[in-house]
Amino acid sequence: MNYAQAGCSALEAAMRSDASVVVLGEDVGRGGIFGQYHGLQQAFGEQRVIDTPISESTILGAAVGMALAGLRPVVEMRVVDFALCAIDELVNQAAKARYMFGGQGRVGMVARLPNGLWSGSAAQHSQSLEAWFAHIPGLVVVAPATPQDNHGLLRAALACGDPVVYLEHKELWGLQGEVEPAQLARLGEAEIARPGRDVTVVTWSRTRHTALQAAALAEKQGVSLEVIDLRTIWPWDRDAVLASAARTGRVLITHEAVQVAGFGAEIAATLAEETDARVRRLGAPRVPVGYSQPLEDESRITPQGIAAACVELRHARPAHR
Amino acid sequence: MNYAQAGCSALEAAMRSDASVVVLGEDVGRGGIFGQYHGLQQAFGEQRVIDTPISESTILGAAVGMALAGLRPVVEMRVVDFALCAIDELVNQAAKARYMFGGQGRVGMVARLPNGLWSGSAAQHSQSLEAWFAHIPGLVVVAPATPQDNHGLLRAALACGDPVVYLEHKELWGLQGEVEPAQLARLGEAEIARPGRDVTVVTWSRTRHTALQAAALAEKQGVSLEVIDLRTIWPWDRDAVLASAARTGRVLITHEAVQVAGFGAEIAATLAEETDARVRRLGAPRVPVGYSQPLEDESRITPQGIAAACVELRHARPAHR
Amino acid sequence: MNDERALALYRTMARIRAFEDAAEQASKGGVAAFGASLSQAEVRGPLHLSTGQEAVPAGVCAHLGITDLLTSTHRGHGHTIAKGAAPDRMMCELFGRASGYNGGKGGSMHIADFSVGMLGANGVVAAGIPIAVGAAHALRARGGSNVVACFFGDGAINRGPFLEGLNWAAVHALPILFVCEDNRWAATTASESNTAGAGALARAQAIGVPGAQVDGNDVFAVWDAAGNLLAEIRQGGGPRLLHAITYRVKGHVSVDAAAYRDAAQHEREIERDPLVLAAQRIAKPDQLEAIGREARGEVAAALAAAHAAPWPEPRAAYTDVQDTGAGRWRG
Amino acid sequence: MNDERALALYRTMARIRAFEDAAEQASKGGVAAFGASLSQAEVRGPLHLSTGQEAVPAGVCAHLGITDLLTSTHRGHGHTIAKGAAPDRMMCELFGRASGYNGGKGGSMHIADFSVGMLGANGVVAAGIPIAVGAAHALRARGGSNVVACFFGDGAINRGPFLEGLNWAAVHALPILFVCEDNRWAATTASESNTAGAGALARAQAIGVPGAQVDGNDVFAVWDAAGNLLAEIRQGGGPRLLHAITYRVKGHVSVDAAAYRDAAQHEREIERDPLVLAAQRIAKPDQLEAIGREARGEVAAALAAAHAAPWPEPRAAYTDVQDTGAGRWRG
Ligand SMILES: Cc1ncc(C[n+]2csc(CCOP(=O)(O)OP(=O)(O)O)c2C)c(N)n1
Ligand SMILES: Cc1ncc(C[n+]2csc(CCOP(=O)(O)OP(=O)(O)O)c2C)c(N)n1
Ligand SMILES: [Mg+2]
Ligand SMILES: [Mg+2]
Repeated sequence: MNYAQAGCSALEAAMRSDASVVVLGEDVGRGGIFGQYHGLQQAFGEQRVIDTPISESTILGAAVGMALAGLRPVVEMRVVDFALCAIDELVNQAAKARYMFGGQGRVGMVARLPNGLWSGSAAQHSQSLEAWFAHIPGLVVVAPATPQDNHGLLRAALACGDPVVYLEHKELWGLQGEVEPAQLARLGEAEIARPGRDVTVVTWSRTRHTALQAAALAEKQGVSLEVIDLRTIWPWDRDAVLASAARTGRVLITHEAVQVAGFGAEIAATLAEETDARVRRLGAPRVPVGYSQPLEDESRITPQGIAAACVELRHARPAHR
Repeated sequence: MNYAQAGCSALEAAMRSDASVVVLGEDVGRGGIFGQYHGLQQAFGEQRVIDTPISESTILGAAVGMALAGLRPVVEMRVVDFALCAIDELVNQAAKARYMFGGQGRVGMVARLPNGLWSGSAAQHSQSLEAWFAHIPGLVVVAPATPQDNHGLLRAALACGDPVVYLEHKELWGLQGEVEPAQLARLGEAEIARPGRDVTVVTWSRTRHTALQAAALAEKQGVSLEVIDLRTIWPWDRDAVLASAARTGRVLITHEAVQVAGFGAEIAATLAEETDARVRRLGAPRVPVGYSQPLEDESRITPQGIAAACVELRHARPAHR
Repeated sequence: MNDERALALYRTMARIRAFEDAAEQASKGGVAAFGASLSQAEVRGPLHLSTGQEAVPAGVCAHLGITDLLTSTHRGHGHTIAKGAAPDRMMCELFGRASGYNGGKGGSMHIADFSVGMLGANGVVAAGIPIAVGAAHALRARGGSNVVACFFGDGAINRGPFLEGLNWAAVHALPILFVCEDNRWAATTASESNTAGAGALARAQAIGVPGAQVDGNDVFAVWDAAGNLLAEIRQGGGPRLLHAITYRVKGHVSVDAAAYRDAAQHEREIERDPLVLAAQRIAKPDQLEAIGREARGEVAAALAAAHAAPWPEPRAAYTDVQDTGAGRWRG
Repeated sequence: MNDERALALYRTMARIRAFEDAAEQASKGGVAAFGASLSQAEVRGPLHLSTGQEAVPAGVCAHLGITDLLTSTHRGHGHTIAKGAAPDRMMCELFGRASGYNGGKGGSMHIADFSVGMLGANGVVAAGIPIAVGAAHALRARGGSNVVACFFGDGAINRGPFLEGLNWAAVHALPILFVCEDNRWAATTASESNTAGAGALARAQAIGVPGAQVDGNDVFAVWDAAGNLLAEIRQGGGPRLLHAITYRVKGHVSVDAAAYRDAAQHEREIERDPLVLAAQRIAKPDQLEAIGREARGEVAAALAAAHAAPWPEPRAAYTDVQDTGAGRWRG
């Protein structure tokens, strides 16, 4: 099953077991342009899989109203970049409604905002904005990297009752993998994708796979990487990261988002406050993503880049206690 | 001269010397609801001080078009929170246009997005979002704390030719201070608001004043604080902060924004990567700002809070080299 | 219209008026804007009064039951009272007390009473429109003939969500009454100077939402028009828009003296006070006087309750944020 | 219409058609969506073809000079060619080469040629509308009778900026021609299923923007209608809207087979090819054949140029970001 299908099957299961779950977004009636809603309108009808006009503000705002009035909406935004047309609704309304109204209502919803680089799509379709959402009280932020996680985390996101910013990756739709539907996922729980001894690599989403490739490269240079896939950006799994940092004493945080003020900064800052570990970050340069391959490549995180940073970090002056 | 008048006089001077400078926003014709445009429409007419409908997307989007076609717009958004209705225009258009079009056009503009807590105004009018803008390639981010800086930095922002997110503070409009119009300000240059020996406090905007009060409190407990006002969030003055950190070995970063994924994380991460200084952060808790005073107070940074954090940091285990 | 109905409409207006007058007093010095400076005030922050606009919520909400829903604006006290909320719990909220509807978390700009279907005031102009659209989907999914009443100002019709929300509601034939409270001002700006075309109703019609225009200071006319439109909506006719022309008697917020308005025109406008107009038609001075007294008494009690009410505990700042990751306030 | 004019309009359409056909070929395998998977392609990423819609930019832009401005959409090749850009530099841009108009930074979705007043294609639906409004302010500040032509699709009229931008343009009587290219589809969704009311022109009129509706596949009709509207605008009449009904011949992007459309209806629609319709009226087969040959030759040369053109240096990724703080790429 691929990553898109894994999400689709999670949604289908949720819709079968909970009549309040509805889907809304552009082109969802034809299965979504990546097939991530394949067959759902046929199965559940036009009232539960709602084709919408190109009206991002109203797609997200309507989801808030649906939730306040008892439905559990799943919102499709196509790419996180278009969700910028609905930021008031996400940040000022969805995230704050429960609080502002003193708990009289709440906004259980999942907003799917595919994140990350999208090959050949240039600056307006290639952003990674998880740090923005982590900064906003009220929001949960999830970024699945595998088909299994896209299934399990989507179900968990739907069940949690909070507004969840659900960041699938724009280039993982076709990724194949085993999916065990019964395997539950818990929000806020990282996975050690690969245990290792020398350097901890903290990452999420597509960069999980890049980091695993990097681990193989580093191994050849005698450096053993432990790769932690956060899976949930907020709340992030501090315990898992701090425990690994305590073992290795060295942590590289890497993500596809721009490095400056990226979520890696939060993790590095926390490590600096709480540990003596050596920390480094590897994110994208603070430039818009260019269209042409050589330009776009400057914004990509590569296995070579991660491996080199880890090897350097391995040999950096050790931390003192 | 107060902070609002200082901004107004900077704008007036710029409009006199450069006919391409225009202002657009709601209520600017009556001087703006904080008086920060007082008298400008009378002086320069309705074509240069443009009253707009409540159409945030178009206010910011029109500014992009104006800039691409040769004007230098100053955009009024009233509070940063309403700018969330214009985020596509700011982030996908203003910040990226020059790059996407390969330098054929550029977006010299200043978007004034008053930032920070606003007494008794609750969750939708009290946000501090500088970290968001620092994360976006193409944007310059400025946060003046004094009348002098609101004058000097606004002129520098208008002169720089980049899209500038200009974050006045919602509660500083009435702040009085000397303004020397001839004194130039440089973007990216911090100010040591108070020299000190033991702990460096890095901050900006209103919290500059809070930190100065904290310094007096800490002094009584025998701890000497050096207060650095960044003034420009992007590009921030790394050299000034690293130099001070080298002197004191201890740095507290404090800001009114939510601590999690706030810009303080970027500074703390940089210090962790580059120095052995002990670092701590003090930002707002990750909760929406409540209306009632006791709730709102939980989101405020106080002199006592800063002083206590600095005293604790002073006595924290020293860093080793 | 029968007497009982007329008196009930008058009573709703009188209760709103009394509330607004009291809130206005309590808010002096509450915000630093429009040249006013901050001092001690019982009601802090921007307070938007609906004084003089009472006929619109009174006439519309008289047709709504508790299972109908309502979304509001920054100027929401009238909607909240007309929908059935209790003035004492509202006043407690304005005073920031724990016993307020929102536990002190929202204040005037976010006043809400979900128990009567009032889904909240909103600090962002036009933001209630998409929320109303979604609520209408939920009502339809539930079945029955409930509706959403979605209030917004004349300034809001220049924001994108007005177009998006009306189009969407029409496409899905949702049960919504859009109510444009056209008080002809948006903060310090005369709306006519920034609004092209014939306004809310003309725009709505072009987007496939029929409706009616009405004198929004005539509570009987509002009641009639809203009744007709709501009947069509409840019969499955899809959305309708009521364009009610009224007048903002006070400044934009309570501390705004509104010196930017023409004094003579202002004097003419305020002569058309909706309570006075209704009183002339009802012509039962004693009963109206009694209603006014009662309303003022109710608000006096609300003020007393608010004064006496406890403040929220600081730790309440940390409740109702989110369940997932609750407790992780600083990292 | 004189022969020369008719042939010029035909030539513009033929040049656009030839460009789109070549770009389509070069983009196969360029994006993974609509069930297509990624492979090697010369043109990477989503490519939106205007095949079959050529009459709209041809007819409109024939009235524009180099000092008039234009804003475009994601489907912008036709606008760019009609405004006077050179196909070879466009093709270089689509190929991601350094000699492309944007130096390879933009690609198809951001194609721009400021030297002819083409202010850029845009990846966000309706985002060009506010930009056009601002550009029109700048033209007015400069004086003279220049205009902005603002193109957008039928799907864009359901986004907020459509309302906001038209209202603003009308309030300020700005020199803009809004052009709705109504190809009746928005990605996989038939626009009529998601658009209430009578569409772009009816909405515009209600917002105070007059205009005209036209058969967008009849280049002569487009030319006529646009000419009349532009004359009114240049005389200071304020904004106008041209609602051009056309048809999207290809899928939403080049890799989209558009299987969601009714085959029989599709066959009927594509019979109304704007080049064929124009050719029938011009009735000079030899000259038209020559024009077609020339156009294809021009594009063949553009392809050859693009193939031969150099790639941008990696360091070009760091230019034209911003001046303030340039060099601070990672902290
Ligand atoms: C998106 C947004 N822009 C601006 C504001 C500031 N603001 C608050 S109320 C208001 C005027 C609203 O006018 P209208 O919709 O007519 O409502 P009224 O105040 O007249 O009731 C403005 C500009 C806001 N709250 N939200
Ligand atoms: C704000 C936004 N939402 C969604 C999209 C995805 N998208 C790209 S083109 C398109 C359809 C646009 O339809 P229309 O405006 O009619 O233009 P056409 O493609 O038919 O030329 C959509 C939904 C987008 N680019 N921007
Ligand atoms: Mg109004
Ligand atoms: Mg279309």
